[in-house]
Amino acid sequence: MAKLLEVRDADVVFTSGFGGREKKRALSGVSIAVGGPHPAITAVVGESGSGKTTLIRLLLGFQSPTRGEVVYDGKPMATMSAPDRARFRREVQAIFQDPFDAFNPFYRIDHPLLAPLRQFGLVRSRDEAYARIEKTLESVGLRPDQTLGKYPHQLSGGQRQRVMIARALLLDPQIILADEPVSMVDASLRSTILDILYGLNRDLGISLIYVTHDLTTAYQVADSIVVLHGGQVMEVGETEQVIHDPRHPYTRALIDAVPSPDPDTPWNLDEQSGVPARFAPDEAPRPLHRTGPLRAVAGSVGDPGDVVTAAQIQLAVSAARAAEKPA
Amino acid sequence: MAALGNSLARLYANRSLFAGLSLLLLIVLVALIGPLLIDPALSRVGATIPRLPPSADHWFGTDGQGRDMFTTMILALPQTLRIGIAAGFISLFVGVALGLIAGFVGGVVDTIIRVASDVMMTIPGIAILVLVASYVRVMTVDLMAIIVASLSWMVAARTIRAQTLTLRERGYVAIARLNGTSGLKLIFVEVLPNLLPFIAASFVVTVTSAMLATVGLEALGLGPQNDLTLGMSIYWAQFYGAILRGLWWWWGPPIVLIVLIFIGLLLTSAGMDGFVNKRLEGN
Amino acid sequence: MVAPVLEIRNLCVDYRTPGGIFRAVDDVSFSLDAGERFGLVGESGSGKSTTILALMRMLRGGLVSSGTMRLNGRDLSTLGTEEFRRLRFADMSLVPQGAMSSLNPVIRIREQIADIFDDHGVRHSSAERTRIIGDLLQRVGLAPEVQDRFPHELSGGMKQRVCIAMSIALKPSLILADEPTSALDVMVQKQVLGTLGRVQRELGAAIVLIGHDMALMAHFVTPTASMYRAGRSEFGRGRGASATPGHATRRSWINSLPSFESTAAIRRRPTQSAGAV
Amino acid sequence: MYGEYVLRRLGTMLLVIFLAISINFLLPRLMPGDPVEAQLNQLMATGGGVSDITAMVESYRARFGLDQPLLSQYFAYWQSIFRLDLGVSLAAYPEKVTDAIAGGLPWTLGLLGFATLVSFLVGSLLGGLMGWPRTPKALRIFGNGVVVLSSVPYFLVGMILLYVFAIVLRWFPAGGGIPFGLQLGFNWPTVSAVLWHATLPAISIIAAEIGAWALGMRGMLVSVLGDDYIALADAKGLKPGRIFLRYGMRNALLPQLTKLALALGHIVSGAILVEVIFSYPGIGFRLYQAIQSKDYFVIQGIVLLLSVSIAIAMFILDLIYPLIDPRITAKGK
Repeated sequence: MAKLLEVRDADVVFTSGFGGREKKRALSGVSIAVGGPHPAITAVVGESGSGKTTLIRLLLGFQSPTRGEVVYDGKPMATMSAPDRARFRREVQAIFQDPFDAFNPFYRIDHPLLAPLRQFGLVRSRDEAYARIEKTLESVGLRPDQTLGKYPHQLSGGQRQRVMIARALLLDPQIILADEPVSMVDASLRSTILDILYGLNRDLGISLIYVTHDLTTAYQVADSIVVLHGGQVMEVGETEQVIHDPRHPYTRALIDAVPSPDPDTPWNLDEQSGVPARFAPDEAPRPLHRTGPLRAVAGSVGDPGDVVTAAQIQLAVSAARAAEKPA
Repeated sequence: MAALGNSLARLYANRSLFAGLSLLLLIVLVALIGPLLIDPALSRVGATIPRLPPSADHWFGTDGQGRDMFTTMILALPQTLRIGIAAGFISLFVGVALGLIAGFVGGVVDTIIRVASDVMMTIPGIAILVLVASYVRVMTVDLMAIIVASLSWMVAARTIRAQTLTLRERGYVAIARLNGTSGLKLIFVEVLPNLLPFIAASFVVTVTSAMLATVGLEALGLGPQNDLTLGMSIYWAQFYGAILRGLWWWWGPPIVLIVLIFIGLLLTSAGMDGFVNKRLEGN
Repeated sequence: MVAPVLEIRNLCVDYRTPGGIFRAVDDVSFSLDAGERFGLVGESGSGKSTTILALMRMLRGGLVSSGTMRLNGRDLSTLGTEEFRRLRFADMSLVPQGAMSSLNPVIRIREQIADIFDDHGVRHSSAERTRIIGDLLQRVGLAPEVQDRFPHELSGGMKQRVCIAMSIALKPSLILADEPTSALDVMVQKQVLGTLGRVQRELGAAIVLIGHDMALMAHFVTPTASMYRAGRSEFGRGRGASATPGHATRRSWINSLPSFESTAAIRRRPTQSAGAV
Repeated sequence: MYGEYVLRRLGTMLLVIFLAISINFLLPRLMPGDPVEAQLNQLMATGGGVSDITAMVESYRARFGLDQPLLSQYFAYWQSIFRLDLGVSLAAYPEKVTDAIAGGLPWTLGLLGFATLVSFLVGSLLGGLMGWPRTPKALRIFGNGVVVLSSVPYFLVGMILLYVFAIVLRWFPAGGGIPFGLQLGFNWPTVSAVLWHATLPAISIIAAEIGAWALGMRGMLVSVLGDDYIALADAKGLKPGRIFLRYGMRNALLPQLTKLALALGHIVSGAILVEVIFSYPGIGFRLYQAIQSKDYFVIQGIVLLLSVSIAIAMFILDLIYPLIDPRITAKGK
C-alpha cells in the first residue's frame, strides 16, 4: 500500500524585525496530500509569494509548521523515530528549480549521484553503484559517457536538470516533489523534461507534486490542480474542470492572463486598465466548499457544498483517474 | 583535479596575487635559510664596536648596543614572522570555527557571536593589548602571538559567517540533505570546500592585522624583552634616540624589512579579493 | 518615401572567447516604419539581446563585425560618442528586462527621470518639471506622487512602468523592449505589456519587442510585422539570430506550442505499457 | 521606522560602552598577582619620588576595597564612573586621572578627526577614480602607488617623515605640540604653531590610511558598475560625470561607511603610535607615558575613554547611514 504524505491544516508564520514584531504569514490552513493508493500528479499553481516553495519545504521536512502537522505513513513528522525518518528521507525526494545552483561546483557531478547510494547503503561496490547510475541516467535520456566525470559548469541547464531527476530516482522514491523544475530550462527542452516527469508517474507509479507559476505546463502533466494565493488554497479540482470552468475569480484571472498562442483567439491586450485587479488574501483563510465530486472552491460561491480539504479532493481525483486507466 | 589546474593558471593571470606571494615566499626563505649562514654571537650586546655605519665587514653597520645589525636582522626576521603567522593561524582557527557555528547554528548563538565580534571590533585593539601586555611581567614570542590573536579573530569570524549564511541556502546543500548527509559531514563535505578561497583571503587579512598589532606593541616597548624581533629593534633604536642622532642604519633596516612584509601581504590580499570575487561571479 | 525608422542590413556581431570567435548575431536584416511593432523571438543565448545591445552601442566585449544600422536614415556607425549619447532616449530608447534592479536604489524616481531631461538639455522650472513627470507617470498607469518614492517602495510591475515612462520621456521614434515582462508575475505581465502597447501607439513610435514567450508575442505584434525565429542548438556553438526572409509561417509553428487548446498535451497520450525502466 | 532603527543602534552603543567598562574593571582583577599592589609595594619600599606614599596606598585600598566581594567592587566602580572619578594617577599623585586625560583630549581629537576625514574622503574619491574606466592611466598608476604606500604601518611612515623632514631638512619641529613658553590663546601664533607641529603626524596617518580607503572604494565601484541601473543610466544617454557620481559613487559609498565605522578602532590604535613617535601631547602619548611609569589607573582611564568615544562615533555614523541609503530604515538594518 503506497504511503501517504500529508500536510494537515498547516500555518507557517515567519517572525522578523525588532522583538519579532513583524509577522509574515507564508501559509494558512493548507491541507495537501501526495502519494497514497493511487499515485497521481498534483500541480500546485501560484505566483511568487504565494507560499508554494514554503509548502515544498514543509513536505520535505526542511521546515516545521507553526500550527498543524505533517504526517507520513500515518506518523507525524515531529515525533518520527530515526529509522522511520531515514525511510522517509529515502522515499520522499525532490527536484529543484535552479540547475546552476543545485550542484556543488567543487565536485564532479558523480558526487551527488554516488552519495545517496552510499549513504543509504543501497550498493555494495563502486561498480554496482556506477551500473545503477548509468541505467538511471539513460532512463532520463542522458548518455552516461557524455555526462559522468564532468564538472557541473561543463553541462548545460537541461542536462543538469535531468541529472537532478536521475539522482532522485536512484533511491527508488515513492514521492517526488518538483519545485518549478522547468522554469529555468529552454522552451525546446521543457516538454522533454515534462515528459520524463509524467513518465515517472505513469511507468514507475511515483506520485508527484509539481509546483509551478505556469498554468500551461500544469495542464500538460497534472491530474489535479491546487491554486495557491497568499498562502491559502483558492481552488482545487480535476485539471480539465479547473482550466475550462474556473470558479474562483483569482483562478479566472490567472487563466485569462495566459495568452493563447493562436493570435486569432481574442486576448484583449489593449483594453488593459492601468492598475491590475488586486486579490488581497483575506486575513482568516476561507474554508473550501465542495462544488462537484472532484471540485472545491474557497468561500461561498452560489450554494456552498459541505466543507472539504484540498487533500480530500486530490485523493478523489486520483481515485477517479485510476478507475479510468486500465489496471 | 582540473579545478586546481585552471586556478593556478588564473593565479598567474592575477599579477598582484602572484607578485605578493612571490615576495612573501622570498621573505620566508630568507627567514629560514638566513640564520644558518650567520654567526649568532655577533647579535649579542657588546659583540662589536657600537654605532658603526654600514661597512664591508658590517653590511648593515652596528647599533648603539654593539650588535651587528645584519646578524640581528637575520635573527629578528623569523621571530617577527613567527608571531605574525602564529597569531594569524590562532585567530583564523577561532574565527572560522565561530563563523561556521554562527552561520550554521543561527538563532541566539549567532546573535551572541555577531554582537561579540562587532563589540570587539569597536574597542581599539592596541589599547587592550597595551593593557594586557603591561601586566605581563615576562613577554615571550608565543605569549605575544596569543595576545595579538585574541584581538584579530573578528575579521575571519565576520567573513566566514557571512559566507556560511549564503552557502547554507544553496541548492546543493539541500540536495546533500536529501542524499542523507547531515550535521558535521554536511559542513565539511559540502560547505567548507567552497569556503576555502574566503578562508585564504581572511588568513592574509588576519596575519596583516596581527603583524600590525605586534609591531605596534613592540614599538611601545611591550614586545618580548629578551627576544630579538624587528619591532623591538625599532623600539630600542627609538629609545636610544637613534633617529635624533641620525643613526639611520639602526632603525632603517628593520623598517625596510617590515615594509617589505606588509607590501607582500597587501599585494596578496588585493590579488585574493580579485580571485575571490571572480569565484563569486563564476558560479 | 520617408526613410524607415530603423533599417538593419546583414548585421553580424562577434565575441572573442577563449575558444575562438563566437558569432552571436549572424547576418540579421529587418526594417521598421513608424508605429510598427516588430517581435524578435528566440531562446536564451540566441543573440536577440545582442542585436539590441549592438544598436544601443552597449556591447560589452562584443564587436559589430559587419552590416549597417540606420535610424531615421542616419547611419549609426558615423556618429561620435557625444553625438550618440545625445541620441540615446531622444531618438531611440530602451525598456530593460530586469526592472527590479534597473532603477538607482538610493535616489527618488523623480530624480532618475529628471536626469534624462537635464542631460539632454531640456530645461524646466521645478514646478513645471513636477507636473511633466506626474503626467508621464499617469500615462503609464501610476499616480503622480510615485515620483517622490524610492525604488524599493515599489512593486515589480510599478518599477517596470517607471522604466516605460522613462523610455517615452523624450518622445523617441523607436523603443527597444528587451523582454520587459519576463521577470514579472503572469497577471502583472499582461497589464504592463498592455500599457507598453498603448503608450507606443499614442506616441506613434516603432517598437522592437524581444521575448521568448511566443504566445505572448503573437498577441502583441501587429500581423504585418514578421518574426525571426532565433535558433539555438543544445550543445556547442549557438547559431546566431538567423535571418528568416519574409513572414515565418506562424500557424504551423504556433501549433507546436503548449496551450490549453492544443491536443498535444502529454497527458492525453494513451498510457504506454508499464515497465519502461 | 527611523525611530526604531535609532533605538536599536542606541542599544548597541550602550551595550558596547557597558562591555568596555566591564572589561576595564575585570582585566586588572583577572591578572595573576595584582601588579598594582606589587608596584605600590615597590614604591613604598624605595620611598620613591612620591611624597606621601601611605596616603596613596590608602586611596588605592579605598579605591578597590580589596576585601569587599567582587560584585560590590563592581558597583563601586560603576558609581565612580558616573561621578567621572577614574581614580588617581600613581605617577603624578594626587593628580586625578580625569585631569591627566583631559589635557590630551583636544589634541588627539583635532589630529585624529582631521586626518581620518581627509584620508576617508580623498581616499574614497581616488579609489572611485581608479575604478572608473574613463580615468586617465596616469591617475590610476598614481593611485596604485598610494595603495602600496598605505601598506606601511602608521608609525613607520611617521619615523621616516620625522627623519627626513624634521631631522635632515628641519622644515618641521621634531616633536611636541607647541613650542615651550608659548601663551596659549586664540591668536595666530598659537594656531600656526599648533598646525606647524601637527603637520607631520597628520600626514603620516593620512599617508598610511588613504590607500586602504582607495583600495576598498575601487573594488566597490567596479562591482557597482556591473549593476543593471548603471547599464540603464548609460542607455539613458546620461553624461558620464553624472553616471560616475550620482549612480556609481553614491552606491559604492555605502559599504565604505560601514567599513569606516568598523575601522575606527584600528585608526585610533595607529594614531596612538604616531603620537608616541612625534611625542605629540595627545592621549596616545599620555597612554605611552602611563605605560612607562606603570600608572595603571591612567592606562585604564585612557583605554576606557577610547572605547567609549569610538562607540559614540559609530553611533553617529549609524545615524548618517540611513540618510544616504533609504533602504536601511525600510527593513531595519
